[in-house]
Amino acid sequence: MMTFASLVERLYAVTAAWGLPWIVPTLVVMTIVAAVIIGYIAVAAMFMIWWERKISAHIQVRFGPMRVGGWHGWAQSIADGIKLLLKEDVIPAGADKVVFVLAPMVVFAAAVAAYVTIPWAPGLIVRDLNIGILYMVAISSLVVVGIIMAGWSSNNKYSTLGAMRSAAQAVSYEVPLVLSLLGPVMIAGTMSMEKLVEAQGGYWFGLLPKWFVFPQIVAFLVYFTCSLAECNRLPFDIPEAESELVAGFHVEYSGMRFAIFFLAEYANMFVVAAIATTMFLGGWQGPWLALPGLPREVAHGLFGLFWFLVKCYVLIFVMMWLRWTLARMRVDQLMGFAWKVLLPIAFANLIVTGLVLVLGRQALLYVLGIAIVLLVAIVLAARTAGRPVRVG
Amino acid sequence: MPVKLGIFYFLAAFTVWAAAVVVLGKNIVRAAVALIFSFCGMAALYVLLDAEFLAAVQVLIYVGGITILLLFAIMLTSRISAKTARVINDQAFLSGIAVVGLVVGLIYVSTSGIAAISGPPRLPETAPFLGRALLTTYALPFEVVSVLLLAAMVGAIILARKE
Amino acid sequence: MIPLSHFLILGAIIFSLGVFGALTRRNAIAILMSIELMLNAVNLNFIAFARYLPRTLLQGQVFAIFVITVAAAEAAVGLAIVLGLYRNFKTVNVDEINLMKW
Amino acid sequence: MEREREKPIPIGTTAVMERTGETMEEMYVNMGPQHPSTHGVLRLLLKLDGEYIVDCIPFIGYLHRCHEKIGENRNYTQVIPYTDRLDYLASMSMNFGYVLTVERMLGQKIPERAEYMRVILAELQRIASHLIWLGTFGLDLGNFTIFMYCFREREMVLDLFEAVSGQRLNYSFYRIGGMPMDLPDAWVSDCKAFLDWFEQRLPEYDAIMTDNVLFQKRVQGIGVSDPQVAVDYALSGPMIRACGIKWDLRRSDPYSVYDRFEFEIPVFDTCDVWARYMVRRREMAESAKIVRQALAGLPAGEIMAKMPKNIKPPVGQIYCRTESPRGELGFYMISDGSVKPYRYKVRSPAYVNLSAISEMLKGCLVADIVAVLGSVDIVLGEIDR
Repeated sequence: MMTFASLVERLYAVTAAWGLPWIVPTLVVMTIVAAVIIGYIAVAAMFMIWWERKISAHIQVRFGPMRVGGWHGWAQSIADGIKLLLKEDVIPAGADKVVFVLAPMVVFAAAVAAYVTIPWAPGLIVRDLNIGILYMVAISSLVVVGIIMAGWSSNNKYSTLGAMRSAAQAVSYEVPLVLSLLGPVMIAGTMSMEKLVEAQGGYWFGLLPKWFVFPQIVAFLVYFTCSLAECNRLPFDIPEAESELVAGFHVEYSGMRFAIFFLAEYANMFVVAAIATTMFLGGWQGPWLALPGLPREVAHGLFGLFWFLVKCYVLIFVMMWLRWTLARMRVDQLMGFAWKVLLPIAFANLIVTGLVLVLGRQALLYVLGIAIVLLVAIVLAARTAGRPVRVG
Repeated sequence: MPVKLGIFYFLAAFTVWAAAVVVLGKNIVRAAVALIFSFCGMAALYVLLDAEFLAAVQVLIYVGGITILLLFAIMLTSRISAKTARVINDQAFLSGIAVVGLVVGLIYVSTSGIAAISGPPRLPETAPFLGRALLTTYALPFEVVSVLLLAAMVGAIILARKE
Repeated sequence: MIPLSHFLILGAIIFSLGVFGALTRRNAIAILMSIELMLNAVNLNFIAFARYLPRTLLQGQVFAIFVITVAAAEAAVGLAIVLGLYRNFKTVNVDEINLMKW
Repeated sequence: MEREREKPIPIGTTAVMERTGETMEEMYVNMGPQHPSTHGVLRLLLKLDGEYIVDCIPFIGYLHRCHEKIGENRNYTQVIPYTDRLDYLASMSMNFGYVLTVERMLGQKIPERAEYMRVILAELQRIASHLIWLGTFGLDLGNFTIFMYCFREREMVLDLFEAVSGQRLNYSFYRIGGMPMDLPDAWVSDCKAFLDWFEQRLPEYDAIMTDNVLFQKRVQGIGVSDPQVAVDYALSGPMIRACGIKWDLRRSDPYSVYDRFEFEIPVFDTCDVWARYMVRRREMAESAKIVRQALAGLPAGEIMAKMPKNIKPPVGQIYCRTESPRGELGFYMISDGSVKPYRYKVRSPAYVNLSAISEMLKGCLVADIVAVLGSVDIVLGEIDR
């Protein structure tokens, strides 16, 4: 068992020995990796959809899908996927056809591209860019472009409204999101996903894992809130609010194109969970990474992947849980929340982190910093909570 | 390496095509979409120039920020699926001549004299260097730009709000 | 190695396209987009020079960052102006906004 | 009400859009008749300024069924099943109002047991109706889970109704002069068991809705109708009680045996969606209280008065009002002494309540429409009739 990078190196060496230019193995690797990632996205999204349906069902005292496939309706998503694939492809007469067709591709491409820098396990990463986290954030922001394209090209007022809401929301929430991610980056002193995970190895006092979530709890909460908004999940799902905008930007989409939007949504959920895991929850760090009985690489690969996926899916479960418990926010509240609450908190966290890093790494200072940030957060939250809601 | 050159030609053609759609396209929203593609092509070219950090910044700010703002403004100001008959004003002919002159001059300048320069085989990681430079050598411009951003923000808010 | 002149020529072409758009487009937002194109072409040149000049201190990249910042500021103010224009004139076609002409 | 419109808005809105040169800054949006949160086939024509509502005009009549005209061509008993279809979420209350009207015309007294049964069923119906309202209101605001919770409890009420009448939605169970069938065996204990269960569920609703800060912020301060506006528009039911006016026909103009029971009339004075929510939320508990008292005091005896085969009320007219879950349900009837009403008119509460929607919506956001509309608690069956 080898790391992914060394496998690629060997392939390069072999093809170079055959006298082929380096573009050939690159293309081969790119194709294989893309196929694996897209395959994973499809399977994982189907699983997540089924999972979400089961979770929502159990939250709502019902069973959810029970028939297809026998055991708890596990094949329901596959059946739905086949149905969507076989449906007639409808492009509305008034739509801008080129943009309409392009929009789901942009959304899906952006979602897939973000998988490039996800560190699955030690050494198992497609490409460990030295600007890894920045790349992920930048690529994720492309999703909004696709959403706006979809909303506008459908030539439907509801979808245009949904697209505009989505644009406003994404632009607003991107700011605190990036700021909250800066805290771990400052502590680790790198933007590479691999090195960020490595920086979180070890334990404090021998039992508390050195995850960034503990010193950066505020940043984690800000990031998680913003990531809900980035994925258009409840309580921030106003771009696609069924009861207000029917379904928002994808109201005119059906069949395969709709399926791609749906897939991209779940792929994105996984991406934000993966970012949170990598930046705050120690990525693939966990016990048994150096299990004596197994070869080092096998233990690393298996348990690294296991811990990474467990953390990701726990976060995804929390996202689903929130969705089925909370009510939707209103547009103005949403914007106010981003600019008036999250942004100051993220800034305060950044300042405190910087101060602590410069003045010394005493644990006391960390605690003090967190206390200050929490205080600011509480004061701000109390102020916005006590403020009378806009009338008329 | 010829492969790299091929990638460059492909990206260059893509970027120029997208830019041409931005400038000459009839439909303003399609022009904005083409602008996004041209920015992405540009970012890819930055990667070819070993400027990964700037490529990411390009995507984050231009694609994720500026073009979204542009699309927002387009949707606020033009009809859904509006098709204006004329998108080019009366100065097209004169501007065309001037621009052809400009491009010829620029290409002449670009190809004569400085073509022989070739840099180091590969730049090291640029992000830490840029960060240090911005806060030491370029601290003053950095502060000036931040003041400019603040001014722009205040100005934009005042201009855009309704009474 | 791609010759530096290739990047410069590409920059020149895109810059000229931007100039053409800024001079001829009627829609104010399209003009803004053309200006963004021009700034991008300039950035490309900066970054190309930062890559190719010997003993580089990455001044080109630093400057490109400033250009991007200024572009963001310009877009924000420009779009605010366009919205203001639209509110007052009910159009964003700059050749129809000729109140100050005689 | 002075509302300035330069041009009258024709039914086909596309014409308006073409004329006014629509942009996103000011545009017309048709909400409904096919829209998931207009609760049926209501159509709202909205004039939006960005996300803000400048004007809102409800268009109704997509479900018009000539209810009143049909009523004038049937004899008095035959109208009862039609009243079921008025407010199909509160058929018992509709039956109740109608039979009470005819009985008042006749001057007919009905047996005690029948009166108690009527009150029990009407109050259970109020609970069921408010449950549907609560569920769909949560759905409108994006809380899907409360919907399932409410329907779970509503199913139990429907089971009780099915045991009594054999029907689950349109019961046609009240008769002029009493009730057609007595309560089945063990029904009283079943009903008590339901009430025990239901009263324990109310804190669950509070946990997921009332105490949820996101929900509170969504509903507080929007859709405000001043008490004066409420009175001017003749709002009734929870709508007017949310404006701080203690107006409940069960107390203000008591009918049947309501004056024998102890119950509160919940009143809120913030006049917004939140107040309407709280009023209905508390009314469910009060209704449960009434049902408990009625079950405890349920007398034995006859359930049907001696009635003539052909019901021919004396010549005259009557307006009789009852408190349906949505407000004042009035039936106006003119009798010419024959077996059919000469004139039959329904004053349906949701119809009147809905008329104030454009007052309430002005200046709200698009997202508030669903909240405000949900708080009116409309049923298109009785609005369009």
